[in-house]
Amino acid sequence: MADTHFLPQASLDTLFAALTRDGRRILAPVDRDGRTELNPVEHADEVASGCLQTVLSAKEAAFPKVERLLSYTLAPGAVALQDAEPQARPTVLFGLRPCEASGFRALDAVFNWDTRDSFFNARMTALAVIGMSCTRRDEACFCTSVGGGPGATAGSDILLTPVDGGFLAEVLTDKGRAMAALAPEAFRPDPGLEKKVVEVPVAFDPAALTVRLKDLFDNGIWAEQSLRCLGCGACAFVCPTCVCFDLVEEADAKGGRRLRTWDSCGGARFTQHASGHNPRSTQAQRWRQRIYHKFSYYPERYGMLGCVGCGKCTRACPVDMNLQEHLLAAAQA
Amino acid sequence: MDVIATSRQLLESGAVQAVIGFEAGTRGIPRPAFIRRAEGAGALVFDANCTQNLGTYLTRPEVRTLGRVAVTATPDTLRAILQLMAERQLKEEDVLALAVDATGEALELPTAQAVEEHLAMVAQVLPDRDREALERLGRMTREERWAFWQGEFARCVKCYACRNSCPMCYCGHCTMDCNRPQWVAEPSHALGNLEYHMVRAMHLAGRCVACGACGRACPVGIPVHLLTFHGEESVHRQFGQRAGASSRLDYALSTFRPDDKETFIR
Amino acid sequence: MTDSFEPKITAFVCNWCTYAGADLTGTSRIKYASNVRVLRLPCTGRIDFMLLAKAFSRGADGIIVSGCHPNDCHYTSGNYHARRRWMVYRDLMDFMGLDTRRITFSWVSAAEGARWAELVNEVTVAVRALGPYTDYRELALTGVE
Amino acid sequence: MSRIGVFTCHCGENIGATVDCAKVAACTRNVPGVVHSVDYKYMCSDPGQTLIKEAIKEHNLTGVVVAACSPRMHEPTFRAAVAEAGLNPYLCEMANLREHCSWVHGKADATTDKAADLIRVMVEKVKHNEPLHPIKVPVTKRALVLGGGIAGIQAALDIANCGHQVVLVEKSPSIGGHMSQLSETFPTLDCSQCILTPRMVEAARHPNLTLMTYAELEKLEGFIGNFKATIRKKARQLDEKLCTGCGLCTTKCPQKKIPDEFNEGLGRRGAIYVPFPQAVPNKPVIDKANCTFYRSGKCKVCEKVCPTGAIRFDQQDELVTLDIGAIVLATGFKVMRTDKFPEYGYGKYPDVIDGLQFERLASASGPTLGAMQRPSDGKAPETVVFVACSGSRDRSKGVPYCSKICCMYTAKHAMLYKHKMHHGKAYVFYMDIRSSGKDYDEFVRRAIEEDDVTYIRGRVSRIYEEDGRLVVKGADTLMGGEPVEIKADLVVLATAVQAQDGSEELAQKLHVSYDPYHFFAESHPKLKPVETNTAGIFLAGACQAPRDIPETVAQASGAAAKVAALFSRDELTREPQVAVVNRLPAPMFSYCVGCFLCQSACPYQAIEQEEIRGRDGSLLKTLAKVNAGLCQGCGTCVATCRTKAIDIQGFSNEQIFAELMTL
Repeated sequence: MADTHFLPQASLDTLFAALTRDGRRILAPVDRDGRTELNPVEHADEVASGCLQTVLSAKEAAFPKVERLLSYTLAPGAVALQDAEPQARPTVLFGLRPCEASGFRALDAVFNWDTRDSFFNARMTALAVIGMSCTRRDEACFCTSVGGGPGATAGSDILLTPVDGGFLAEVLTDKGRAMAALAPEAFRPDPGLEKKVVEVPVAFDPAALTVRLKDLFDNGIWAEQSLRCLGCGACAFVCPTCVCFDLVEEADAKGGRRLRTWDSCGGARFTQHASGHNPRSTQAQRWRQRIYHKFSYYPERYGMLGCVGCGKCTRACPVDMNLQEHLLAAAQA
Repeated sequence: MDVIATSRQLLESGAVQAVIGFEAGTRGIPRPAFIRRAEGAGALVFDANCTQNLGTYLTRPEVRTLGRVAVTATPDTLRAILQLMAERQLKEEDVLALAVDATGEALELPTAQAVEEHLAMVAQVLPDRDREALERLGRMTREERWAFWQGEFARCVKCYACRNSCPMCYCGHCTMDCNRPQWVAEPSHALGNLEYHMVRAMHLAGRCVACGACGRACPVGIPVHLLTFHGEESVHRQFGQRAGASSRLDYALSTFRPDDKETFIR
Repeated sequence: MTDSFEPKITAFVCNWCTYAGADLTGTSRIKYASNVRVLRLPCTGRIDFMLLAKAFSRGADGIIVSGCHPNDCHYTSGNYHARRRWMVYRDLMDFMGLDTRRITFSWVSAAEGARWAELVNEVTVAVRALGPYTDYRELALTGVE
Repeated sequence: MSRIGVFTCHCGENIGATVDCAKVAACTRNVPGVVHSVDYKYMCSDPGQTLIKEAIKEHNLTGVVVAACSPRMHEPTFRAAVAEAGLNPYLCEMANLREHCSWVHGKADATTDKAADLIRVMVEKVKHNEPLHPIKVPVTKRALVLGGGIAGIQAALDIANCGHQVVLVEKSPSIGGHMSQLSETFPTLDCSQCILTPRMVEAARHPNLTLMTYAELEKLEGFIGNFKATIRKKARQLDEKLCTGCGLCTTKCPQKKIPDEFNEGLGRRGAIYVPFPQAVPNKPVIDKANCTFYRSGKCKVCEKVCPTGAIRFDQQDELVTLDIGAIVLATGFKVMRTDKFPEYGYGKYPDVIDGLQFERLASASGPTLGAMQRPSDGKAPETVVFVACSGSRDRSKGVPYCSKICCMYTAKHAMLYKHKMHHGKAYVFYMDIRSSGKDYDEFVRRAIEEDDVTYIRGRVSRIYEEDGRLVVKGADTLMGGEPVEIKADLVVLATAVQAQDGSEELAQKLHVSYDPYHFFAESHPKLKPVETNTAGIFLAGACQAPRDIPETVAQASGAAAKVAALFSRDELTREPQVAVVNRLPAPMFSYCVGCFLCQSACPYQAIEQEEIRGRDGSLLKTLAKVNAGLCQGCGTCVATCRTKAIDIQGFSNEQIFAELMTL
């Protein structure tokens, strides 16, 4: 049972100051000419008010778009390795939506599936999440159809729910308690506040969908749906759970470095073999892969969905490849 | 005749096997639609929000298999069609352009010549806000422009939405995919991003039909279209050519005039 | 710091005019700054703008591109094609905020040995004054966690 | 893993004095991939080369870098040496330590460092070198000569005399060209036809030479050594085998009033005609446009009178396709017509004529049989004014260039006139007298001093008719521009020499470049005067620029020598520095997307189309393909290619990048 408090709007700065004093970087939604981005902040008034979601997901905090895994220099007959160790900065994600907060589980499933990825884990350890329940939604949202909810606590160390004059703060984990302890004066006892969040209707039953997909692999709908798809990586790169990456060596005769960068299974070259053969040569196959990866392979392999229903992909898509809509079509196919 | 009636007729008569147009989207904005049966034509819409350059689809292998297609086309799309023909990516018989105005009236342009003549009537002007943006950048000092673009590129994640929404980025194997040698740094760090946007702008200079699809497609709102616009304007200013004006190849950078200005050459 | 600073100059030259011209500089024993490293190509028409960009990312502080004078191209028109490409590339560089003063385009014929020495010296002095191209050098380190 | 050997040359003191070669060789040993690095006093010497050859065997090197002088100096030397050691010669590169380093920098650490850098650059390049092999192209040993004037005849005869097949194509009914129209020739005043006709006859009789008169080039495909030329043989309406050239038809033809091209309109001919008595071949043609039968359906007189029944009214043009190895362009020139000159009466005065017309007037075979009679009334002209530079060197109304031959032929005309009419007065208006050439100036002096032709330095501003004479108004600039007025009976304009009609179209058919005045462009103004940019196509005579006969003949023989040299081998061998389009397995086949921007960029039309088809014959992809016979290896296509599908062997993207990455 999480302990609940009242966090007055005015006390946010106290909390921020305490977190900063503790050497933590605070990342929060910030308005930047019309877009909401997840940027470093120091004061509460920098935080975008009433925003729905950031364009990019918060996964960057644990899985940066470009990250150095190691560097090396070449001497005659010798290779000298450098900085092959992760350097993670203590970070607090403030105002993260419950859907995104729950997304880190899906990343963790991959990064710690067989080998444990020290870089990811180092960043996760240094990461704390202060979530923010949703009081608004848009037509792209479908968290409730994938086991989440506008007030779901999973993934948050502290979950805030807006109430008059401040927030209902549910302190959920040790990390959460540690943060609260940094600024006890900011938190007031809970006068029995009501946790009011937005209504997100359930559109489909994910379990049924997963079962249904087993018979749809060769169905024509994937070709049908993907005709419009441009095959870019926007959906994957804004997705809080997409985890595909590429390893790149930037080297010359004197030395080099190995980088891990985001990649997308939507790209035509993603599965290109050196032989010239491409097992996913059509956009239909790549689109199907995206759906199956999240709603069939994830459940199979990790016992969870690879989608949190945040709708970022739908919002980011230049040609309105609405994920929920297409999932419904599949469920009814 | 309006888009719906024209499309229905074309599909019924078998003149085309598919119509690429717009339908109502799920988020208030129309989206590209592929209509292959006359019954489906009713779903077509056309209004000022139909900004996607449908020319992008014409070179896709999946779309090529549909047969002959009609495309509801803005002037941008028409220019894309001509430029694609000039670059031998499209044959006259592959596509039927339906020039559609904001009222939804559709005009059939069956030949490249018809498209050229239609376009000759339409002045090619940049949207005000883009023109102003270009002018604003022009007024900046070089250092300010550097800071501006570095700030913008910092958000780039190399999702390639700009490239993939561009009708002229049809190369099966993009320079970005070249790794022997690695022409462009693949990661989306500052160098990789600068190189990517520089190469794209150069590769489109003299080929850009100025539809701005790349800029609209960018999920993080980088005005990449200003780069290609500038390149295209630069070509027009210096060589008097415009991409997409003709189905015969007239690429400023694969030709020359002995008397081209060379003020900066020592 | 620019006093002690020795700029790195990369030169892209065509085989028939400027490379031969630079050979003549040698045969004439005309001295010039040793900062320049010459890359030999068949023709200026061969020079992809990306090679110039790469030179910067390899830490060049200045670049020289040189080939045959108009009408003298061994391949009749490679230099004309190159000239157009440069006209657009230079324009774009400036628009993106790159420092066009760091690229010098030039025509140096096989007979202009002295001209080559002058060119290299002029460029070396000019770029030394501009200082190292740190903007570009820092790029590869920016945006990497 | 590459095994590179580096050989640093001291070049005696030339490199050794400023660069610490031993140090360079030592630090080069530390470059990854270098397995052997030594320095030596003279690498190009026999012992030096032996050093390299032995090292290749001993360390089984995969690449060699010779750090010495400029590759433009000794690259062939060292590549040959490398080849002798069994390594592909193109796996050897040179670092230019002498011209680009030791000779241009003082003795300093910086100089030694630069030397080491230059070597590292080439080491990284050579790691990416591919074994290359010279390109061999078969050669069809048959030449095509376009144009049957003196240039074409000379070139064709020279080639034929080298024992090669030649096809000589002339668009008019007879070979001979302008030279056959001339009366006498400068500076010797010998009869033009007397020296030309023997050549014409020889051409007709030569076993290696095939004449195709009244024919034109329809289409040209292919490349050096391997052209396919399609020739249109226009219908003469005549069975040439049956025709004996008796000439009965031409005399009997009821049409008599057709202006005669050969006589520049000063004479008349019939509808069936032979251009001139010595025509080769001596076979008539029917001028359909003017023939009564073709216009009214009646007549056929020629058919009736022909003793051998050779007339063929139903004969059609014939297309002949030939395999050709080389082409000589000798299509000649035309002169500007008098109607181009408003101030001289727009050609409306019959007695204002051009140089060629005067040649016909003066010619014994001409309409007046050589008698001096002016066109209007046949009266012998008492006063003749010759106007040089009519249209030449005239930026405003004519052409800016000098027509070159006018000064000389004007002097000749004046002399011919004076020789025929001793008491007559001859005036020459000129700007400058350009008579540089063997015996040329002497010739002009003769006109002035012996034949007392009056030379007036100045331009003619106006010519108009006044009671049956022509008033010539000009100025004498040597007399301070004082106005001159001469009443003349005949005015001869030395009109500008211009490119033959249709030169532009022909140039485009052949893919040769041409200048703003449509003269064909030589490949290099000094060093390649008879070559064009298109390998295997050569130039002779006035189709390239105004020329006189001696120059034309010399150039024709020059072009013929080029052709003979080309034909002296069964295959031509070319450096493998050419572009290639990459190929991949299905479904991509190549990075090439077939946009063919490279094709428009290529200066040599070396980019062709290759269609990839499936088993069922369906078109899968259209790719660019480089014709190694045409490609000269400039690489403009490489810089134009977005997908990097096209690359240059020897200067490949990977090689250049490798070089860059060392800097």
